[in-house]
Amino acid sequence: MRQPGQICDSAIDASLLREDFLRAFDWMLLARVLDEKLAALYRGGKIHGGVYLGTGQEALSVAIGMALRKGDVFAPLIRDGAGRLAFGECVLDAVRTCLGSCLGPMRGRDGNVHRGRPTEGILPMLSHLGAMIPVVNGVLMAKRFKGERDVVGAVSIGDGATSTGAFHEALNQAAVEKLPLVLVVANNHYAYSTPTSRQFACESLVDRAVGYGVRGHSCDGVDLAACLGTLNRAAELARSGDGPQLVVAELLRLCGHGEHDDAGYISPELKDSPLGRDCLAVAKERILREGWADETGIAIRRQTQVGAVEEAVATVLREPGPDPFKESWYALASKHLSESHEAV
Amino acid sequence: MRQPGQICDSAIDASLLREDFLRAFDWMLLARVLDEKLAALYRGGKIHGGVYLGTGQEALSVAIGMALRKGDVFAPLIRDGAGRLAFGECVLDAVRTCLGSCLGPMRGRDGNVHRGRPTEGILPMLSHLGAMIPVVNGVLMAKRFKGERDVVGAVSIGDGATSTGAFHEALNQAAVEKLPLVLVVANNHYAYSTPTSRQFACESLVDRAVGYGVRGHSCDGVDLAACLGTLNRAAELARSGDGPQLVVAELLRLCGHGEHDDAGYISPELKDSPLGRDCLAVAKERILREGWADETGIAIRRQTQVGAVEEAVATVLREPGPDPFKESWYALASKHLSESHEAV
Amino acid sequence: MSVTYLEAIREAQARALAEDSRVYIYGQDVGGFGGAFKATKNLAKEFPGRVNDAPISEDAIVGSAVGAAIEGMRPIVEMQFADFSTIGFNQIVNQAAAFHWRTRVPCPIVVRLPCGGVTGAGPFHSQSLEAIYAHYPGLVVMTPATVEDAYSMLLEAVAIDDPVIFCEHKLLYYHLKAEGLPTEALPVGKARIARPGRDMTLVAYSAMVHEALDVAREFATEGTEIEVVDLRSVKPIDTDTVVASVARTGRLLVVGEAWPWGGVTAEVVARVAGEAFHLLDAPPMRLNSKDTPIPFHPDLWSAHRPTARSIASAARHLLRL
Amino acid sequence: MSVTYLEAIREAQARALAEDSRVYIYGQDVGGFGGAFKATKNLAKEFPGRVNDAPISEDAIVGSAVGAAIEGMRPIVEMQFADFSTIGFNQIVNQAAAFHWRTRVPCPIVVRLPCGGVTGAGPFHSQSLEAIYAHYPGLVVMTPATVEDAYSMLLEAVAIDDPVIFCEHKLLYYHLKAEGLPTEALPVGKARIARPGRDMTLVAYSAMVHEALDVAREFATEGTEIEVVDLRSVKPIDTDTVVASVARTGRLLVVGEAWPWGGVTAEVVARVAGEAFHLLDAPPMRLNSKDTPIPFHPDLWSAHRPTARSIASAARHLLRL
Ligand SMILES: Cc1ncc(C[n+]2csc(CCOP(=O)(O)OP(=O)(O)O)c2C)c(N)n1
Ligand SMILES: Cc1ncc(C[n+]2csc(CCOP(=O)(O)OP(=O)(O)O)c2C)c(N)n1
Ligand SMILES: [Mg+2]
Ligand SMILES: [Mg+2]
Repeated sequence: MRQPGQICDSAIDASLLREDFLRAFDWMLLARVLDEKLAALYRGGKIHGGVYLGTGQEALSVAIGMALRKGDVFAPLIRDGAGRLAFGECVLDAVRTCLGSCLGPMRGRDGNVHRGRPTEGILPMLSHLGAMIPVVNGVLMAKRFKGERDVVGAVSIGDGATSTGAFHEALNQAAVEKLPLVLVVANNHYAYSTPTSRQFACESLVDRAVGYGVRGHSCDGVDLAACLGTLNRAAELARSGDGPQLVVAELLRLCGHGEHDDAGYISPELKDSPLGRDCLAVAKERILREGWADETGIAIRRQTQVGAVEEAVATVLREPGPDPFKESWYALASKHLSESHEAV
Repeated sequence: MRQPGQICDSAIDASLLREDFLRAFDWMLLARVLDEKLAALYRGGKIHGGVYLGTGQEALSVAIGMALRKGDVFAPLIRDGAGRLAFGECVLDAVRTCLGSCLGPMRGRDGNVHRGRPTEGILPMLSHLGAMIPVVNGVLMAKRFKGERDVVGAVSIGDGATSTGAFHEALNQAAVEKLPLVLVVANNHYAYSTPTSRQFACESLVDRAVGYGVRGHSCDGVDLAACLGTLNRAAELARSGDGPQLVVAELLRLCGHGEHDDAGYISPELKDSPLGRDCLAVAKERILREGWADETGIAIRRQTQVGAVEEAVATVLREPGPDPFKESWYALASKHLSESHEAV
Repeated sequence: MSVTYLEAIREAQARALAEDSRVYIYGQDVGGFGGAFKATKNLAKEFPGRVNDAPISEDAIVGSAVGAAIEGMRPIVEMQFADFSTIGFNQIVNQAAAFHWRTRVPCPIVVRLPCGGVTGAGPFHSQSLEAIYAHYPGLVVMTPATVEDAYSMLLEAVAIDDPVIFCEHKLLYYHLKAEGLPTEALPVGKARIARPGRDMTLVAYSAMVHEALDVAREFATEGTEIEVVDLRSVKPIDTDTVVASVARTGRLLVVGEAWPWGGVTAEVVARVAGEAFHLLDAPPMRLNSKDTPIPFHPDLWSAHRPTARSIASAARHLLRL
Repeated sequence: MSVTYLEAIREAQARALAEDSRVYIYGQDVGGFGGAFKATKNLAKEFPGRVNDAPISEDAIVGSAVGAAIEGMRPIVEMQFADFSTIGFNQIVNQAAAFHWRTRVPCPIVVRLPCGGVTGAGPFHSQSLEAIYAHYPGLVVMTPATVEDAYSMLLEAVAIDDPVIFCEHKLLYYHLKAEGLPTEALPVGKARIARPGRDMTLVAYSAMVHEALDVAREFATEGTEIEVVDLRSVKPIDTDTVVASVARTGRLLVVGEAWPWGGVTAEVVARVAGEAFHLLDAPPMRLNSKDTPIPFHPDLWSAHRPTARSIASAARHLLRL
């Protein structure tokens, strides 16, 4: 039944519902608005460290989040604001983590995109690229041990992260263990400044699937309908016992690597190519074309999201940061085994 | 011209000369005789640590050694006695390293299969599987910087080592850099006791080639002619600018993982399959069939090798081990930067 | 019935598997084969589906253990040799070690490292890496020296909520024996006075405890009483017990098999010098291996690591004998 | 013309490339982009084909550097952050570090690690890993604290025949300035008296040297003269210079930004306690970061690492002020 390495077309699921599309569009809008706000806060000096946005990658990201259910597990990467929201992360978690509020899930200990709530299935990324894939494998192994069925684990990575040993070991492990893993590669054609020509030499990253004995899917990452269709199908296949699914989407990041970066290295040809279209604009066009909403309706939707983001930011800006004197400086869960190492 | 991922058949090169075959056969014989002697020394308690043999893998290994020329570089693995000899390692180096003679290239500092002479193009393996591939890449990068053309680097690994992150990062790096790397996977169907079903899920390891954008070759590792043909072709392609070549040979190890291991885990079906044939016996049959030599001729050839091995062993058994009091306990080449760390 | 150090490790795992359904074992050749050293012998048969062969992918092995642990399991990972844990290093020191601190979700994995030199093993099958792991916050590093500790500490390693680096010494696997398995044990974090004495404190851990005891026995015949402290775990270090011993003896020698720069001996000496300076009647001393990779040849190897002989010579120096 | 620490690193690399055809640079984004921190700005243009972008493959990056080095090149590897060197760890500590000892063939690679905390960087972009590398035999570990040392030590790192871990502190990149590039320098392996004093020896390295100097200046206004020793390299450690300073002052405080277990501060204290016990008038002290991952939030971060304020408080304690 299972055909390792078979590559599915990014067919637009004809039965795709208006509702789904609009719901996805709303999350994309929210993610975009949130990103813009975070960028503004960064420029205003309110955010310590970096800010990493998902501009241009919302369609793919939201499709991951929407393909998952409660009980699934998701390890997002730096450009997954939309997917996080769609999977259930609240705006407050994002804002609190970026601003370092002590009320956020990371309590000021970790920042920006390194946030998550493992007990709710969102794993906080390790900076080391590729390193979340085996962790999701492990969560899926645990769920199998515990007899939880019908679960899926999704991991998001970039084209650059496919060059890591972690990617290889983990995808192979998932294949050997036939885990319900959906590994999504957002090929945005650059890893920081490095073009794919310096990153890999295969025609398409989806050609890697056959070498692992897993199913490969490719899709147009600018096209929301294609993303929703592909991710749904991949998640369903994983859920129903088909083993790991490798999804490769082609797109472009429409922002810097982080907000400190002007992305001057991105080739004008790519920007002018179909890859360079803004997935949010493309989705909006589709909505207008299908008559699912009109300009005013979309403007109202956007305003709703702006309101939500502004409210969250206003709240968090009033929240305290962590207090170093109240901080318990123990890394261990077993407090009695911690050492104090005080100088004096 | 270059077709990434194209899989070459293990076609027996019709022009293969009697001379080549017999030369290869002699190296295989020598390797087998040497292995048998090392096993005997091990059983006799003369060898510290382990002994790792290449029994059953001589045809593939010798083909690697013979496909290389002076100026090439070779990183053999634990089952490459034959390839080492064919590439130019002398029997004394092997025996000295196994017995810990201070006159050997490793001077008693490193042992058994961890031997080499980097200045002569044989790299001493690191135990960590896969770790020699990027090192050979680096040697090839250096040769390119220095303007040395027409060189090839060969690395030998097992099926198990294909699961390492090192394998992936390095093969991908070689592909990006279009290095003249020949990466030979001896799929002997077990990694220590672990069968391939617990190691990977693809149909064939050669299916990995396309995902790296490199050419793949598969061959019957029990058939010397096939091995010579495949390795020659791969090396020639690499030498002539075709980029990395992934060679996957199917075979079986006809010994334990090391001499401490009875290999009781190897499935009887595999042993009874064509993979379980002894490549040396198969090569001998071919020689007899072709009339390239008769039984007596082969027996004489074998005796020559026995003589060479016995002589080397007799020599080395009289050689001293390293003297800890004469040993300079410095890890650094820059002696002046070494610290003594003496307790008293 | 006598039990070896290795059997104790096997028995502890068998008991953990039997008593706690969250426990599973994952590592190369740990299944039907029972592991390169046979530490999981028969366990795959006794606990079907819970003792599983892994591919040669230490990064994924540890990474998946982290994932399973945060999802409620209690994985025990076997590295085939401690030396190969460098491949799983990132997942150990950055993923596992920091997870609880970042998220409040505990990450109870045990990574079993067959450590230390044996004759003929060479530079990459002999390493003692406790210092590397102890340096990172968020890990507990255990270094049992006895059959009893191998058993009880491994059980405790599985029980506690933190990632544990469990350093087993290969030299002890087959030769070190005890009458039976222990029924009670010191808690992790407490050092043990392996032999009392009033003239000098000799701190050791793992296999070096036995070299230290040899020296103490030898010195006792000459009327010098060396107190041997077995650290048991090197993170945390039970500084109190060490300092209390130094208070009795006034002299300190710390021995470790690892490399000399940094590490356990430096940490113990620095703590005692800092916290108990005035208890010291003589400069504290350290003895480590030499600062080179671990040599293959037995004659080099025994000159590379501390032995009863080199410890005795350092002790004589410290005691001005 | 004033030069920053970062510019000095760039200039040293430019000079090495210009003067030695064996030198090349390899790392993520080091090519046209000039590196995440711009340490290789314009070098790809100035030295075509010799400053090359690498895939996100630290293991292969370092492994290939080893291969090139043993074949006669002098690779400089840039890690994007020190923290990511864990992925190249095995090739550094087992392949590069042991190569010359095993084979007599030198392995002259330089691995540049952007180290240390800056505000808002968090647990995985802030690490100081000198202790991890210094523990392994076969590596030289440099920790320049000044613009001059960043320049001259990097040139020396390229020149020597051993693998060098070159720890650059990110906090110094843009803000630390000097009048110009140095024309002469202390040799590697020699510590520097950054400020003389008779009352106490304060040993530091990398960015902590500047915190130490702040403290010394502050104390000087109160009439207490602190001698600040900048280790410059932490492997080797120039114990002689430290001991000579302690001989003058009788008091020792060692400060490092890394985690407290093991590491540079333990090694220095243990050496001084062992070799110069009787020169100490008070227990030697250490100050490190706290034993947790490095926090993201600036307020937590500045409480996590030693600062002029916490160093001053330790110094006061040591001086019984
Ligand atoms: C192992 C590792 N090496 C280097 C880095 C530094 N780094 C952070 S993001 C990045 C580029 C990632 O590119 P890609 O995977 O394509 O994701 P994208 O940013 O394009 O979404 C790099 C090199 C890292 N995080 N981890
Ligand atoms: C990174 C790493 N992990 C584990 C080991 C231990 N080990 C040594 S050989 C071996 C099996 C190797 O199998 P394979 O690659 O198939 O080679 P074969 O022995 O079959 O020739 C293992 C697991 C190792 N050397 N390196
Ligand atoms: Mg990218
Ligand atoms: Mg094999």
